[in-house]
Amino acid sequence: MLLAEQALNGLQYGMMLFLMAAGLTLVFGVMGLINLAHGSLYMLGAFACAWVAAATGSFALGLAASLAAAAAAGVLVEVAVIRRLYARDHLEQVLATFALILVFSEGTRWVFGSFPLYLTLPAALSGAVTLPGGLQYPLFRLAIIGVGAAVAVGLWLLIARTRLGIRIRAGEADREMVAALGVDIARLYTLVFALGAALAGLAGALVGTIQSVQVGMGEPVLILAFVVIVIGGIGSIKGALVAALLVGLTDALGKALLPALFARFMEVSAANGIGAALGSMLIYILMAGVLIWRPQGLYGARG
Amino acid sequence: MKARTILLGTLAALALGAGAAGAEGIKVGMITTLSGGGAGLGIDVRDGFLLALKMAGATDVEAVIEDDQQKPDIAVQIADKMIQSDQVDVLTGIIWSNLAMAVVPAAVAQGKFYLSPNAGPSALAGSGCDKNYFNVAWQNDNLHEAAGAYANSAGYNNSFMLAPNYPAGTDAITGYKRFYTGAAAGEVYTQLGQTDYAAEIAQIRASGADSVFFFLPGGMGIAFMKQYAESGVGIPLVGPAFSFDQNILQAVGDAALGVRNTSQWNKDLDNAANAAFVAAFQAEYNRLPSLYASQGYDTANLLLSAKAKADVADQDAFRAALEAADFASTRGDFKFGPNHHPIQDIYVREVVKEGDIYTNKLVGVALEDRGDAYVDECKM
Amino acid sequence: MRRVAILNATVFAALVAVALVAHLAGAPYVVTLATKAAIFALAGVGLNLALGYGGMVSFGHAVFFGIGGYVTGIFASHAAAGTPVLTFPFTVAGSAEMLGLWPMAMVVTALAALVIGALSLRTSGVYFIMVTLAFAQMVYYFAISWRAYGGEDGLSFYVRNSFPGLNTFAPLQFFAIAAGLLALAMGFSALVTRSRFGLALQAARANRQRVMASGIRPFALQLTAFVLSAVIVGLAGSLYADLNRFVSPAMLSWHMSGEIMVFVILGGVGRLAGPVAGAGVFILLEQVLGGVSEYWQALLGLLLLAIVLYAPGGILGLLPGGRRHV
Amino acid sequence: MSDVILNIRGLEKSFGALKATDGVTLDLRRGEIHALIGPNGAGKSTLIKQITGELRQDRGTITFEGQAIDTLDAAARARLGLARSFQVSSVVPEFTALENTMLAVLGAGGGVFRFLRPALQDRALTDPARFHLEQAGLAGREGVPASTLSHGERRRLEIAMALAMRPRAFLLDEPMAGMGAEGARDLTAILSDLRAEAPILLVEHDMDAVFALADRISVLVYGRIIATGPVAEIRANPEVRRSYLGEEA
Repeated sequence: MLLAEQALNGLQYGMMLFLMAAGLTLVFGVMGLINLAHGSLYMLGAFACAWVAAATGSFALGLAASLAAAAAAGVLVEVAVIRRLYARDHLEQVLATFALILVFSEGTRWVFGSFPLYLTLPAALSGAVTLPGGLQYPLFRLAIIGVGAAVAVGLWLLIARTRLGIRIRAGEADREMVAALGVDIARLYTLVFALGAALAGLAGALVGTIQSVQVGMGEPVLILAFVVIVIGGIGSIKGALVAALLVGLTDALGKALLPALFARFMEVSAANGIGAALGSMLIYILMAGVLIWRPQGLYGARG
Repeated sequence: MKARTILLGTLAALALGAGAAGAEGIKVGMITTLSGGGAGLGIDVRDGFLLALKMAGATDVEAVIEDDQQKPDIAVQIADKMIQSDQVDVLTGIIWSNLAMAVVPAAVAQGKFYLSPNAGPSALAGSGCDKNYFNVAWQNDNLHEAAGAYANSAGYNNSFMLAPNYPAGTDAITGYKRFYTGAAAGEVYTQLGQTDYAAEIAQIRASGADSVFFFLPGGMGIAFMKQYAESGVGIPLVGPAFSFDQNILQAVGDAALGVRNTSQWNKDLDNAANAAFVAAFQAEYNRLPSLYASQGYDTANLLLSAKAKADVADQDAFRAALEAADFASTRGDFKFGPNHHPIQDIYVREVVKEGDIYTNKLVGVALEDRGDAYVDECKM
Repeated sequence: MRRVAILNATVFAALVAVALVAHLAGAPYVVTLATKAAIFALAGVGLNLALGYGGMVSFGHAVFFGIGGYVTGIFASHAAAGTPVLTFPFTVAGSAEMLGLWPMAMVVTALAALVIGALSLRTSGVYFIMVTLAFAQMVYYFAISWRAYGGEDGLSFYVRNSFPGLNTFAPLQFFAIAAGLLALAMGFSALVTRSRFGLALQAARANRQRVMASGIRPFALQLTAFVLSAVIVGLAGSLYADLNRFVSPAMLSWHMSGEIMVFVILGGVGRLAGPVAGAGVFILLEQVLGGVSEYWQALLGLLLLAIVLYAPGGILGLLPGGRRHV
Repeated sequence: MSDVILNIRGLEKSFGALKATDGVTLDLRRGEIHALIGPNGAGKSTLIKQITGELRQDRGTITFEGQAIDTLDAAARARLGLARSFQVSSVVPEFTALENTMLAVLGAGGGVFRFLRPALQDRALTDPARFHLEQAGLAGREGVPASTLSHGERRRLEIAMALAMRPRAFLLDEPMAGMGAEGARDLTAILSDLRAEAPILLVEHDMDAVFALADRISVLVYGRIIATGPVAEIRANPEVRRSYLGEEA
């Protein structure tokens, strides 16, 4: 029972990471851009949701605001800054987007203050439900799994079935060719960036609802999202999904099982400490392992 | 790092500095966290401290305030600057234990006084204590100890314990167990900065515990309580005040309602000093004061009480004046133990909603005249 | 070439001049700031070897900075407590002598770099950036949970380690040590980049396939450069520990990696004096902007952004004689 | 001692369903220029990459001077004396012509791991490099950054670098690509002289150059060698004419 609940937790955590990683990997795949400021868009989504939900009393409006605000910020940043970085090397992209993190974090603190904001669940989604088998599980976490799955299907449809998707795939394969085909490449890039930003904003709003809405909330998630896309193979949405679930499950199950494992041959509190330490290192060990085995990630095509 | 020298009543200060025998001014260096995620705590300590100076009309106390960005290396460098360039007499302000451990020993070794408004690591209470180090808040274990005592009195005998995997986290669980006499249903260390507690909540659900003790400061606590409330587990929570601080409660909301927590202070503590403080703080800053604000306020008043009795240049006299703790604390009775840490009552509070505001009300006393566990290790 | 040498010397001399003037003017804290700049510059010179000359964008160099710092902190704290650092398999005593601590810090850093580099260099491009970050995060979380040496709280050792003939507590004398090591590292870096090894390394950055076709394995070149780079950063970490008499996991955090990278890029990638100019300007900005606004980091961000967008050669790229030399 | 220096037997390489190299058997003899021709997409580059070690074949063996080199990487094969030039000029653009050639000298001579002595003052590197630049017709251009050399000069620099490898055999991948008629004529003369240094496996599209230089020609179509033989025989081969020369003519 405990194991089943931990597996569900891993699944939910993985879906949340997928929402973050999908945008990141899409932007990298199409534009070749490594965007450290993705976590800032996530934070922005959470703040927008909290602010609008508090002002209007409607969680749904808050969610809509998170999508809109993150997408708008995405467009703004893409046009003002990111656009100039596509032709630059990764080093400059890392530095410029690192600078953007500073601007976003302190800017948000300036607007919203230093204290965490309040954001909570709408009544319809709160509380726990009893699953078949008698397991009690929070409804909202199930909803996140649902949203993650829906986004995964939606992205697949978008990329496999729509004209925009064809252009995205073409952009991944050969940038010059897309331009030669008469696609307005600048608009395509802005669109893809805004899409990625909106997904990050959505993730931020959903996660902010059950965690806390505060400055700097995006950074730990950002690093995990990078771990996910690197394990999955940069540019691959499918890889991001598989890797996100892998990371989510590894993390949840590792933290649950390792202390118990160590407790078999050492004293309990020491085992808890070491287990927890190893548990927090586990996904990085997983990542290093995957890269040593497959330097291009699970589904990666290029470095 | 921002250098903002705050001169209160500049002209008066000049006049006093020129004349009045024995009333030399004092220069205080405040190193605290004013930017980044932990800024809320530092801002409260600063505001409480400055409020006390203002209310006392202390025109000859010059405060140099700098932001440590919650980084120990920055804190050390600011301390060096304040000692070398600003030549302060007294240092204060640090919020975090790790920053205090980096700054305090070197500062007191250089003959400066340090008054801690928040952090109270065990090393500085025990073997690393110093005659020039005074803690005005608590020894780190205190509130956890009180939580353990409360758990006994509430009849809990199978507690699940949860804290981040870092020294203050292990200290928290040690402190809880020092007084708690029941069994351990589980003892879990989480990653520092972790914000998803689904896995831990699953373990709590499966553990068969009758109570959950947790120490998760800042955003970690907000996340935990919201998720715990959603999970439908419903085992009673108990913890130290840090996760139920005035600033944080508004972000937690209903999820915290009814939770019992331990604190050496609350805004409804019935004494004159506290009533004056709460009213003045609300008037000045337009928000309810927090635990940290009260600690900053008490720190300033302790300093003022010592200054009234002795010149800071006469270290022995000034130290004796600090030891006397002859000031009206917002906590009511307050005195220092032999290791310069407080001996004070620690209360049990409950989270309530007053109108639209979430806050705490006192429900009882957990420990009376509590000192700390390390006092015997201190050789001064 | 000549103009480049003059520029390098000028930048270094400016740093020394700041410290001297501050000392004479009775502003010891400014000397301390100059020391901090020199130490960060040293770390930057180290990273530059991997990043600028070797083309390895490591986002995990804080791990070496931190290891250098921790080795120093651990040995110094054991020396203060009079206990051995190791009793098995052989006894290692603590030390409070910089001349003993530096080699120790450098050897441990080199071993760490050998392992991390050998594994990370199996990848390239973005994967390399991320895998180096992952290794740094691993060590960071390890340090946080390592209670024997303070974990998250860090480790204080109260007394600066000693150097024969100098009083390391005097700001100017400690600055002299840091500046001296910085000059040595810059000299070493200048020689290495012009040597046979440097020729092959820079070729490997620009055209890996060509280097292979010339019968040289880029892996060995890059791993060697990675280790050399790490050793210099480790030495900087050791000095930084001494500057603060304190080490903590913050030295290992990804923010630290980012900052070291900022010093290099701000000053100018692949330029000898780039990290010196970068670290100096960074600390100056921190002081100046910090006085302007509580939200100074936002201003710093905007400034960095401007540098990347409009002055990709960094500060030195804006100066005459600053053209990147190969 | 065998007359054959490079011996390729039954080489196969597939990319998914595409057989890029389909049972290629080929040899290079001492003193000869062996030209490899074939239409675009015939798999010439894939074959060259398997010989140099940049790609690993699925099946088949490669022997160089009697030694199986299948398990060696590109750097090891280069050190054995298998020197290559690239189809698209692949020099280090920010290096000067001299520095580029020094790199090749360094690779052939070893001693890479020397850290302190300036390479530009190291006569053991600079003297041979200058000599080979002159050999390739680049005397006087030593100090020019490769990025500012003309296209033809860069092709020559490729040759100089191959020479500096102290080669036992050359693999030249379209050395004439993109050169004007005059440049091609000059280079033809240089390549003709190279034959004295070491045998050449020459991949080339310029048929005038191939017919002028080659001792033998192999024709590669869809990953298979459809004919190998002296120039006259290949010219006369009807299958070659149909499948290849016909298009080209």
